[in-house]
Amino acid sequence: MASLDQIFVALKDWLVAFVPVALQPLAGALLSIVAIMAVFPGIFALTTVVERKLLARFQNRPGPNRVGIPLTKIRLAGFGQFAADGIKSLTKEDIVPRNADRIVHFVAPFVLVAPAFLSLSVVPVGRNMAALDFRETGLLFFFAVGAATELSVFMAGWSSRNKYSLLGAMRGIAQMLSYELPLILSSLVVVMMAGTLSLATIAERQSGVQWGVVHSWHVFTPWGFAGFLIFLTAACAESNRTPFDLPEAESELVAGYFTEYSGFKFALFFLGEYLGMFAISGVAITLFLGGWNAPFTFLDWVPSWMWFFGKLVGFILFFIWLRATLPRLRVDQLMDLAWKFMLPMSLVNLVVAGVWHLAASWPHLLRWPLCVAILALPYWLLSRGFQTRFKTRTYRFAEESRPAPATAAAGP
Amino acid sequence: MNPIFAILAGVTVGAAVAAMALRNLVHSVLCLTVSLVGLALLYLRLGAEFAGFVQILVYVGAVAILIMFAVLLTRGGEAPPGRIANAPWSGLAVAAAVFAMIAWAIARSPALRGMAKDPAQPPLSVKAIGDKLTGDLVLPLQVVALLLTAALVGGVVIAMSEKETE
Amino acid sequence: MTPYLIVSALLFSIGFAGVLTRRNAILVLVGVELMLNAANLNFVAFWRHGPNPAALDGVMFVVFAIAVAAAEAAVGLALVIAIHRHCRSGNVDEASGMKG
Amino acid sequence: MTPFPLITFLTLTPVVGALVLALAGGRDARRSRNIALGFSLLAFLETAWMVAGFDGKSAALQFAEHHPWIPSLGAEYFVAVDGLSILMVLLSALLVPFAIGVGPGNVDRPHAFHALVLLLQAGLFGAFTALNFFHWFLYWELSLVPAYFLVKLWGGPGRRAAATQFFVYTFAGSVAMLLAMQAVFLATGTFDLPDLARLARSGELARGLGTKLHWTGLAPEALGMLLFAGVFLGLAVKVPLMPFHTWLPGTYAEAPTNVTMLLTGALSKMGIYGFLRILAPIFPSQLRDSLDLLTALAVLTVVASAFAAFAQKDLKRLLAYSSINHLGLCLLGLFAALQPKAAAAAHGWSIERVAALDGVLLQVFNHGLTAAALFGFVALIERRSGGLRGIGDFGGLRGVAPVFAGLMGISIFASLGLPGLNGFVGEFLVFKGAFPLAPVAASVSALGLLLTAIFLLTLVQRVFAGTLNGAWKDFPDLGRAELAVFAPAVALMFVLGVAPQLALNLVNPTVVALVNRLGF
Amino acid sequence: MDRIVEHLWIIPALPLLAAGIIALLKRPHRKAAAALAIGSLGLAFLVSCVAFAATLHPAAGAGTVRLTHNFAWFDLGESTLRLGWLLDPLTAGMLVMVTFVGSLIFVFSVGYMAHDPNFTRFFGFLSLFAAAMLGLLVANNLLFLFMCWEVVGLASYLLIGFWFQKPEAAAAAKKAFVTTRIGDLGFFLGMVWLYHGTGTLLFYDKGAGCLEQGAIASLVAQTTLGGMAVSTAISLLLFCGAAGKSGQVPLHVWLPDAMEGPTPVSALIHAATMVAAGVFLVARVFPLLGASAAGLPADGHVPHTAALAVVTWIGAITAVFGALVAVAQSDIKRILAYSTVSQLGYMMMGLGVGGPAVGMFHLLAHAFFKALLFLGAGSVIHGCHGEQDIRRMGGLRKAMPATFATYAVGMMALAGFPLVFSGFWSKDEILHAALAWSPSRLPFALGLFGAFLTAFYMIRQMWFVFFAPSAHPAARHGHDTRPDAAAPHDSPPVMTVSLAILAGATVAMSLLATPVWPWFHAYLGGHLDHLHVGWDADGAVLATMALSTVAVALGTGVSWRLYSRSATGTDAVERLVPRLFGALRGRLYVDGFYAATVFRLNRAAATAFDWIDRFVWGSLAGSTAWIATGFSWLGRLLDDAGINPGFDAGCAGTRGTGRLVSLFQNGQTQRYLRLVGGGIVAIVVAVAWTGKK
Repeated sequence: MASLDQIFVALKDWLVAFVPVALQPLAGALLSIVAIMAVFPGIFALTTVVERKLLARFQNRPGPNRVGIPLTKIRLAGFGQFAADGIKSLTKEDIVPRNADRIVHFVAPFVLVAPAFLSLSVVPVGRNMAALDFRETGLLFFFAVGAATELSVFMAGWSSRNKYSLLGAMRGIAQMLSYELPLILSSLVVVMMAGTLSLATIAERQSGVQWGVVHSWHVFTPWGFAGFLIFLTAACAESNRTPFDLPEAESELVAGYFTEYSGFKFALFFLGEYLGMFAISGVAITLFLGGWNAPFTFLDWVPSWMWFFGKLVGFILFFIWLRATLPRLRVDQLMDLAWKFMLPMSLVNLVVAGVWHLAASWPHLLRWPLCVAILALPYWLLSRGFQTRFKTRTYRFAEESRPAPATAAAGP
Repeated sequence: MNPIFAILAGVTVGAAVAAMALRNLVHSVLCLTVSLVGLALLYLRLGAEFAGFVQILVYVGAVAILIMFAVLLTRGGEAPPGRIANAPWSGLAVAAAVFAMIAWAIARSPALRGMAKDPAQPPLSVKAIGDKLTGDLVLPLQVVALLLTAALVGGVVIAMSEKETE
Repeated sequence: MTPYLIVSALLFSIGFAGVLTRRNAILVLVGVELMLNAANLNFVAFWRHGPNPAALDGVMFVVFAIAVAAAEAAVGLALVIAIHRHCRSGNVDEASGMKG
Repeated sequence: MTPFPLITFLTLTPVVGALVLALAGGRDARRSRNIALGFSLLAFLETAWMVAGFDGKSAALQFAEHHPWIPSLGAEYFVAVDGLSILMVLLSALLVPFAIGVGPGNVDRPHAFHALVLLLQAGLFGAFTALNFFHWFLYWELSLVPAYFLVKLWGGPGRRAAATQFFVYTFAGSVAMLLAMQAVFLATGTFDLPDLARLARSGELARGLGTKLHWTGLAPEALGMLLFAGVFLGLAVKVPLMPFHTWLPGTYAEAPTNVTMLLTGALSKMGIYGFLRILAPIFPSQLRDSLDLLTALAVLTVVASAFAAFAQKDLKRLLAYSSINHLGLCLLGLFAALQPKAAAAAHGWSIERVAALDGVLLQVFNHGLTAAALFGFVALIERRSGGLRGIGDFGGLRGVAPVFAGLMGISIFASLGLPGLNGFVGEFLVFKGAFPLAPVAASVSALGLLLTAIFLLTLVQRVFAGTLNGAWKDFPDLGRAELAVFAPAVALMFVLGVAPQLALNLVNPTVVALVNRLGF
Repeated sequence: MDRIVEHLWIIPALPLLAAGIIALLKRPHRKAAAALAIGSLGLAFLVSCVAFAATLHPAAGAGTVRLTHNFAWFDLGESTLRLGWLLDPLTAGMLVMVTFVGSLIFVFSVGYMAHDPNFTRFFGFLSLFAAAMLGLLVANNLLFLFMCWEVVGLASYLLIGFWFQKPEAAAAAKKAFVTTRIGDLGFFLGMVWLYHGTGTLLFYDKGAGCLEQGAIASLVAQTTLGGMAVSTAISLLLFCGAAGKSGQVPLHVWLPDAMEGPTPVSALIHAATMVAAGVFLVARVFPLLGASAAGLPADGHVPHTAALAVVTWIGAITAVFGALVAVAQSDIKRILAYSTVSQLGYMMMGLGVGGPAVGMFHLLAHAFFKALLFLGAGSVIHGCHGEQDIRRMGGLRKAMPATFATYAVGMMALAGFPLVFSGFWSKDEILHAALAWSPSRLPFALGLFGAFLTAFYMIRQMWFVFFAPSAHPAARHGHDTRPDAAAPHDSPPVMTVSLAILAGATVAMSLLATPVWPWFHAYLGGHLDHLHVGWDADGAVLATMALSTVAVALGTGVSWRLYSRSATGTDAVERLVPRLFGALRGRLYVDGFYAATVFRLNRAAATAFDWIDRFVWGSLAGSTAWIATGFSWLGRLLDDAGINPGFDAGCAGTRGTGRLVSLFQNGQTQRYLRLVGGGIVAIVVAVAWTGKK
């Protein structure tokens, strides 16, 4: 079974061996790039169709079911749709607004997609299968590269010279900045416990065995569980998925910061967003869900990459399910959630991890309730505030009916 | 002179020049971002992985965006009309003089000449940085934490202050 | 070593020139950022080529400098916004009076 | 690997409680009281756990936690308890629920009030367990801040002045102490209290003062005396020793009465504790040199405060002076225990020293309990009478409130040292040690015992006996809930009066070790 | 035997238990409270009798029975503080007396307090008192004795102030507690000193106790202030406590005031038992008082030590003082109170001159007849509906025959009527011993004078109460307006039975210490087996008996003659010597003297210290602030007047220059920076230039 597990690694080594030694690193890199460039866009293509079909099923309609293999009668239950979409977007007219800042407008989608690919390259998709393995700074690399997303959003929104775009960009940046804090803090817990920033090492660390047959995924600890939930929520917001899809809320902002994009550049945005989602899901899997590890020891025979991609598919389906289920949040609720709930909770979670670490020698019966209590108490307190905050809605502008004092204008 | 270094240095310096010279503020800031990314890559070349990624995370992820916001909030999104510089030549002259001075110092420095051309990559583990931060440098770390808190509060207060009175 | 220092000096001078000449306050701050980063590059370079890289001094300096620079940027920009609101201008030469 | 960090846990419990209160307390007085009570009782249970696990036969530091913190500043996180500390911790753990149970009456922002009380408790726990000066001092100050706000925000009409006076006094003392200890740190390079005691014994501290601090231009002896004075000032203000006590009557009178319970019951004990933990071990020779003066001051404290209590018309001020009097007795015992004596018959003297110090600790605990109970009763009186607490405002209350009068009477008799109640054994042991060691001082101080009896009985006479003041016809007796608060305290007075070994067993080995270490 | 002493704690524990239970009872449970109190004390009486019996048969050749049982109380460093129980004739006799008299008084109280709303609490306090008193008796440790001693004081405080609504009662209670506490301070210090000196507070501990040979010898050997032996100093300090408790001059002032309490309390505590505790204490530590360089006082021989001399003199003075003041009092209880003071003086004198047996026998005898007298007085007061002034009584002989009869027995015992009254024999022993006291004969003379006075004032009292023409003024002042209840009436049987038993005991006691059969001496001295009936005393005994009989007869005759012929209204003695009588009625102005000196001094000190506290210490802090403020004011003044104008002138000149310079200061930051940059370059160039050379 080990051979199947390492089949891609072996394949790469075999291929690299054909080139001269001097060029082997370059060739290896190229091979990895090719693999990433092939696999994830492929998943993206399938995801678009699956999403459309699933959303349709959620809404009791059939969804795309016509396009199959061209020129044949094979329909593949509509799974050819992605090809049609792709061809359409490539051939559509590329419209650039007259006032737009052309260069920035042009660069923005690439600034989004390139980091997405880069961040995918550090995710270990299987045992010994990370394209880039920063032994020291893998996770840091992921977050650093992810920071470019905000820049591209800004560039897209600003360069379009369109107020919907700009508003969408502002919202998007505010949201991403706000949720980046809980995101990083919740993953910091794992770094603390694993003692490394290398994603591959973190994944390896979770191959231990506890309770007899279960692999020691981080999610099976109080801090891991809480961290996972926080990370998941923040990841949802970072990738602008429902219920956090305000930046591109169609009903309010047309399509947010990429309102003015069409054709291939629009497709690139689409691709970038989905790749970002894959990347962040991959990191979530690596950090909390055991990476490429099987859940149970008796399932170890399944190849590691299959576990990873299986989990990734699970994540994708989960996100689609969320999108079909949850309504969108209001902006103030969104910010409140980030700053007044998730940030404190992730800080508390850091404390919990510390306690867990210091209490390593205690019996589980003491360690677990203690950590759960430390988490549950702030959870209860913080969420209590929310229940009231979510209920009432005040319109501030409606109250400001009194005229501004006349002296304000006379001021210096 | 390594070609990769040359390219990186060129991009960095060029982007910096552009950042200081362009009329449109947003373009300036974008160029600044490019320059800072270039610097980060230079750090990587020097083997300071951690510093490089932190540079990108903080500068690209936060400072650049922050400056962008400031630009938009001060209605600097459009290219300003009219003069963009005050007495440019005297300023440039002073800056050039400073550069000349530093370059002269670098060129004349006997200490630099004695240094190894390309020493072995020193080990830089994040763990070591962490140990350092929570060991010897824990006080500076806490001071910085305090500073950041103060900056946070101060920033909010300064930016909010006049709203109350208006 | 020397090329890095020269790049650093260049960046510093460019930033300095911007600080000295640009009218817009934000660009003055951008210039300051450039100068800070030039110093950081020096630190990293000296750490790499210095006598005792295991001590990590240069890198620690950079880490702290980045943190301080972030704080500086936040406060500086808040100041710019306040000045803008006050003077209806983001230009440094128009904010020359000491009285509000 | 690491044993359960009980002390840290204990110190954090009230902090968590304060946070919970701040977030969830709301303005519902009942709920915030219940939450605070719950957390303080939890802390009490933890203390009980600690006491149960404490090895009373050993003088060693137990439950120790030792972690490096800021090495460059000599700061380490070092907490542990020995007999000395555990008694104080127990006292704090007892008094805070007691004070919360008595309650502040109707106050606004009850959640903030109780949160501050809990923070105060955290400071107490911390200060009584810390063994590194650095965070000992942090806790010492930490307990000062909530106290200040409690006085300032919820106090009586003169609260502003009282709070400021309290703060300025204690803070000035603290600053003096901090500066002195900084100098000690410069001389020795450590803040670790047991280490410092060891260095002081071996004479290294004195040498360090000579070599490392010669730039001050002071002779090591003068410098040592100066540093001693600084630390002494900080502690003397806290206890307080006359003439550093003027903040006390005003503060005690103006503070919300259940906060006064804590001020007198627990906070003042930090001073005594500091004398035993810091001053005596680190500055033994300086202490010995100035012992005559200090003993005289202690005697002055005992006698003058008793006389001053006589002249008070305000119940709280009266009890405040009574507190000074009792703490003066503690200091008398403490100074007497340090009296140098001829080496001949050293064993005989060490028995007296042990007796005096045991007595001091017992007196500290008992006074904490008794004075807190008395102030608690005054709080009830105040609440029932709408704020009146003049000694002449009442009369004949025993007729309408016999249970109240009975329990408060028991507390008063405990306070004036009636055998069978807790106060006596401590006083007896203090005098047993002090009389042979410092006969004149002890004899003069005995006058204080008499005066205490007189003014406390005057209180009983004026408030409870005599013809019933018509205004208090409907003065309610103790309710069921109040009885539930006070009955345990009064019961404890009996228990400790009959079985003082319950407390003494905790401290005995520590005291013996302390006396041996002081090396007379 | 050891069994008995090991379980001696049962005796105090029984009433203590009763007190505890009664404290938890509610007010209406009157019967339960009384039953508990009387039952527990009765049981304690039975146990005491068992203990007493155990002391009657000493082991052959062992001398006095002295059983001890010691146990640890708490550890004190490396030493241990031990308490213990002690059973010897002294204890046993007192135990029987206290439980017996106490039980009778408890029974009496049921009747006397029947109408009091706080009946339950009264019995609670009484039981507490009994427990503490018995504990004091069985203690084999001075510390435990002291503890019980203080609790006894507390019970006394509570009972004096039982009618706390009366301001006088509350004040008297406080006075009693505080005055005795003054003495107790001495006791306390003496105890602490003794502890230090001997390392133990156990009286008897198989040779290691503080009253045993080794300890006392070392105390005698050391000297302290003024060359006094440590043992003497400690003795005197301990005697302070005894003097306070037993109302010796000058600490007697509280005892007459204590009569504000209910009469059974006066009988039990302030006549029979508690006040005698001081005497008991002196008897207990007699080895210490009597210790001299020659060693412990041998049995039967009383040494002449300084401590005992003090005891003797204080006792003699007190005896006469009390009797003198009693002559002029008109409150029935107050007369008895001063009489008690006087008799306590006799006891002390007896201890000083004759040793424990002499003093203690008077104590026991006095306990019975004084309890009898007080209960009789209580009965009179009860019958007169609360009237206490003897001048408003009269003719009660007919209205209250039972009370009269028993009261007469008590009176004759107190006055020392010969032969069948215990008081005669006990007082006679004291006088006899005083006659033999070599240092001085004055105590004997004082004692004799006291005997005369005693007979005088008791006859005076009897005459006023029982014989004088009755106007029944009580009817006018009575609380009860019903015509049949208004007249004085005899008390219910529950009270008179107690009186009768006590009267019987008083007479019976007289048999125990006659020169013919000195059983009590033998008992205390531990040689009961040598006891036989027979006359082996010297002639001095007979002479003393004759002298005291003469004194008593004289007192009786003079008093009867004076009063039976005088009209009611004014006092016969008052008419004879009004100034002297005034002084005596004013209690020789001792209270006034204290009020003018001690109290005023105290008040003045309090005011002074409070003033110092508020203004001196307080203003030290304030003045520091003031000085700081003052300096700042001064500084400001200087600034305004001197410095500023000069500066202004200077500034005007500078301003011109400044205006020039300020051309550079145009607020343009960038221009500043250029100057800075240019400046740095210039400096570097300059440095490099000069450095090269």
